[in-house]
Amino acid sequence: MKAYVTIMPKNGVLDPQGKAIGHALAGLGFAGVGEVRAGKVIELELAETDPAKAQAAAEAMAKKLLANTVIESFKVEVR
Amino acid sequence: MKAYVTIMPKNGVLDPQGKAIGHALAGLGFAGVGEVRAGKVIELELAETDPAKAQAAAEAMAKKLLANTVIESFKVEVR
Amino acid sequence: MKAGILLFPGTNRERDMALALQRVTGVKPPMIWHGESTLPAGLDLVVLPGGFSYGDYLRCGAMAAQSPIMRAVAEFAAKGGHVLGVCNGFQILIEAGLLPGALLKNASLRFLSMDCHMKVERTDTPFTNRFKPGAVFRSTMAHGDGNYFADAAMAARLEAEGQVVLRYVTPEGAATEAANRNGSVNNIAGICSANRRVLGLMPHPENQVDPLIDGTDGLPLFESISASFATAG
Amino acid sequence: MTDLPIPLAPERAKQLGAEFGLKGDEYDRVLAILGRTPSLTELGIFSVMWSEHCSYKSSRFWLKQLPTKAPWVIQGPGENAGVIDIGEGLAAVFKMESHNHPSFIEPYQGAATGVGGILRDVFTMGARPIANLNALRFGAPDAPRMKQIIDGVVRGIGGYGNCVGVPTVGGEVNFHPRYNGNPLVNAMTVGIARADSIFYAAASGVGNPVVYVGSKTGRDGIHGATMASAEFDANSEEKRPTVQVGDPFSEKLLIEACMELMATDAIVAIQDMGAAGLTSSSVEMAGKGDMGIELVLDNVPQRETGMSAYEMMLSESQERMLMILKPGREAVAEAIFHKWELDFAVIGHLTDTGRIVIRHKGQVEANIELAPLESQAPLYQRPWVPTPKLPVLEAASVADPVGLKAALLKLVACPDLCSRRWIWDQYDSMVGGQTAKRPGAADAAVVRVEDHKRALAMTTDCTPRYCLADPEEGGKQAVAEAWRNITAVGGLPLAITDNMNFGNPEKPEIMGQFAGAVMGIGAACTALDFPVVSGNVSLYNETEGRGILPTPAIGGVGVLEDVAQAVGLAMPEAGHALVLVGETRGWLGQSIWLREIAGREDGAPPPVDLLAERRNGDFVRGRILAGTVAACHDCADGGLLVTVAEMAMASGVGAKLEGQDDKGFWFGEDQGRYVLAVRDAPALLAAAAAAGVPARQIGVSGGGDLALPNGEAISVAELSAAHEATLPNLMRDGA
Ligand SMILES: Nc1ncnc2c1ncn2[C@@H]1O[C@H](COP(=O)(O)OP(=O)(O)O)[C@@H](O)[C@H]1O
Ligand SMILES: [Mg+2]
Repeated sequence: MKAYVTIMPKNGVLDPQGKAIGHALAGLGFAGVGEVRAGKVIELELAETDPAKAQAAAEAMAKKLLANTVIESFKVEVR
Repeated sequence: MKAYVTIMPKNGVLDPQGKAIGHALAGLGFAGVGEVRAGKVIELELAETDPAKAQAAAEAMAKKLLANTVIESFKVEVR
Repeated sequence: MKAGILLFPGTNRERDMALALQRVTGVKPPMIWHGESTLPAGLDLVVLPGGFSYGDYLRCGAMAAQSPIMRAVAEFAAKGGHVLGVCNGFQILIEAGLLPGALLKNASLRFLSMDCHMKVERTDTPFTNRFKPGAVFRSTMAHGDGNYFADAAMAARLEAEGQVVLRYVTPEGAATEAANRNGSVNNIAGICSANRRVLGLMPHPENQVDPLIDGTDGLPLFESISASFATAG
Repeated sequence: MTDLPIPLAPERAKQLGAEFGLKGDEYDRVLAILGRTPSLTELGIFSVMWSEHCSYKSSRFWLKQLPTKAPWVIQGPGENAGVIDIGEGLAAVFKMESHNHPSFIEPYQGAATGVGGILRDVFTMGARPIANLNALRFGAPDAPRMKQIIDGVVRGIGGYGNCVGVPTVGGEVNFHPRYNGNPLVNAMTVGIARADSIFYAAASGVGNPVVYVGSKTGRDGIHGATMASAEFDANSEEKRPTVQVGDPFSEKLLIEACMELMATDAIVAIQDMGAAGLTSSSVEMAGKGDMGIELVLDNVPQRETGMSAYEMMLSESQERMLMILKPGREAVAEAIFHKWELDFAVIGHLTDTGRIVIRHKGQVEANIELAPLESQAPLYQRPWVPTPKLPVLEAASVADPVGLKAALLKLVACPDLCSRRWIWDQYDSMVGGQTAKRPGAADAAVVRVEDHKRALAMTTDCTPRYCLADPEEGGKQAVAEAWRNITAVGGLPLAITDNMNFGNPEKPEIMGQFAGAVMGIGAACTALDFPVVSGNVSLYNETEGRGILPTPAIGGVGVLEDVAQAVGLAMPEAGHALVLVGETRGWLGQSIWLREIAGREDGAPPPVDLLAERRNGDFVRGRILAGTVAACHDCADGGLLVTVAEMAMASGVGAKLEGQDDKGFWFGEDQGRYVLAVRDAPALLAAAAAAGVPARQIGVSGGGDLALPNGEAISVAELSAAHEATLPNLMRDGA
């Protein structure tokens, strides 16, 4: 099955990339865009077939490697 | 409302980052991890309150700037 | 000859480029701000120098490609104007659709700052006519996203149409995997447009124009440019 | 003075003061200065201004002893960076600063923001940054998390420097288990300004506007007091990380905008917001100018909602500056900052009250007299004990287990001596188009001044194992080595910046290390005419309750009148004589050979004879400037044979060596020595004899091998392979 790990800068942590994108969108004339935040998504193909176990495995991977939990938060979805 | 633009490398496009992550996960002893793909997610705070319009606006932004459709595909979710 | 250098927020090799052009033309070219919507009249050449436009955030060159000035550059190129993009400038040209393909993260996922050698695949372009056919020259690269990508069909077309101008090679001229540090398709370091008037490359020949700094291996590229426009006045 | 803030409850204030790090008597002094209980914001201001970091309370007494003057010093310690005259109306502006703790917590961002901070210290003085260097100390490579830390720090330094477009041209790296839990990241920036247009921090002009520029303020890095502050913010949803994230893109814009504004006459004073952000910048600017200052925090550009005065005053958000403008110049400045897409806000004005007054939401949040805040800042003369001297290790008392060749092969591959290419390959060292000697090419980096012939030579140096064994000799050695490295490229050494990294100063042994290092640095600076013009102190660097190795990192800057005179260290083609300048006693105590080959870390470190140092160096520089030297390399870590091997590996050209078959001669780390490659050895030897400088020929360049005096030979290719493999192998899976 597939696990999707979405990693975002933690609340309150500066997101220079999101800031620059927001700026560029405004420059391109897109109105009504408020805060923009830029994150990552990692799609994992897992051999595991049990959703709960897959979820746990992906969470372990996120904690260990995929996310930098000092400045990023993550969430895992299994499909 | 919020729009989430998820951007992934197209099939057939080299994904050095995904490949390196897969490698590193295996090195860390995570078993049963098949293909790994690394993409981006951009979270947009939109003033628009109509979901269909918000969806259309975010799609326009993705086409114009957020994704490079030569190498990336994207999808938009509005919540 | 009259050249102009584009300046985007985050551009950082504009002074290097100006010095290299000055060396062959005797004058420092003007800087053109990204927010302008027209190019100065009478330009022979527009140069997009290296740097980190918009911090390289999102995708290298993506935001700069949307600048007002890039519409003018597209028109300029469409009318047969000459355009040179180096490093981030190359990335911007690609994002703006003025050159084909894409530049992905280096295969090692690391920034690569080091010497490289390039083979000049054709000398009948306005940028390479002062190189000897088949010449190999040393330059430096400094980029995180220089891994040139084109799918198989497009790569074949570029090769067939002679749009591959520069290729990473060993100092002896072999296009080996080891010489291809960033992982580019077919060791591609630089490509030109179908009319050969738009050139993009990742390395920095503008840093090899002064015998007291890092040698003059890159000088023929600038001499070519100056020679190409010598008759144009 | 009418407006007073709402004080905290006395008990609460005292308790919070302690949490913020104010000692009991320090807190009493706060009460005495205010004549009342402080408000939260006031308590925050006192605690950061009186922190070790801002007040130098443990180190000030000692730092005052350093020599800081010379005819070419334009600005010594006390401003954002030091300034020296380098001729032709130009000035070099430079400083080094530590980001040790943040780099341990979050290596990438910690190192990146370290680079950002030191860049601001330099361009705030009106100088365009032209070079970055970095002095790094890591733990044992196999220590927990260490690869990740190395990887993150190197990426962070590159990520920031590459993006702002300032070449990273040099630095140094050591590995030692004593840095396992406390790596050191010291970043140095060198900039160039016109000597007659340096900008300073001292505010002047009652009524002049106080202007905030750069990025918005968030709750980044609010000092250890974040937890406590959370109690005052009922809405705070999650514990805020205190990590600051760098935005090199904004920094680049800030550099360009400041340079553009500095070309006008709008600025009265300018100061970056570094440690303790708005607090230290406003307090220092007003304090230095004997002015008062009034700020209205409602006008501060804010990234987050609901920020309190306390949070805004203590935020360490990056990429921000504070300026005092001439009256009426706000519009000019605003236009420039808006062109560069940066925030610009008038947030207050100067007063004649000698006080700092902070207003927020119609309320006074702080009202403090500035003079006592500075003059009554704590100053400690902490007890110290001198470091006991170690006995001199007689070379003859140590057996040579392996011989020259095997030892050399092992040494060139050991972490402290292996190639740093893996690191500098990630740093753009060429941007700017003026780098004449990049990493690996020479003992000091050489960067030409744009549109001039003249060039700067720059280096960072320190040998912590010497400093541990004998802080005073170690301090001397660090300065001497910086001086020597500049000399070895042909540069005239002019001044240094220092970054004093030590353990807990409350321990008398650690304070003894600090005192010893300062004395050694001072002696060397005086003897070599190499004054200290800026610096930084980082204390409380501890690994599992044990201090790091004492690490007074020295950043040296020198000048070459013509970049064409610079020489590198690469072995020239066949037929050059190799001449050793300086005296060799075969000093093995604290040498790398002793540690790596004999497995011992002991003995007294090599002493530095400052008179010989100067005599030898002046002689070598003279020969280089006379154009008679093809290559020059100083003898440092690893000794003479490693020096020659490094020259050979840099070009691939070997050498045939002569002399005794003796470990002490070839691996001893005697100081004040250089290897010169010259065409005319007799002329060099004669000149040396005339100058009273010891010199002897030790070989001839040529071939693809190093032919050793004991008959062994080793190919340069084999040496290079070993030398180059270590870091890539170590970091292979560190990505
Ligand atoms: N070890 C030192 N030797 C000499 N001067 C020092 C030393 N440490 C700090 N200084 C000087 O003290 C002043 C304040 O330093 P610091 O607080 O680190 O500056 P900043 O406010 O820019 O961070 C600077 O002028 C600095 O050069
Ligand atoms: Mg400062």
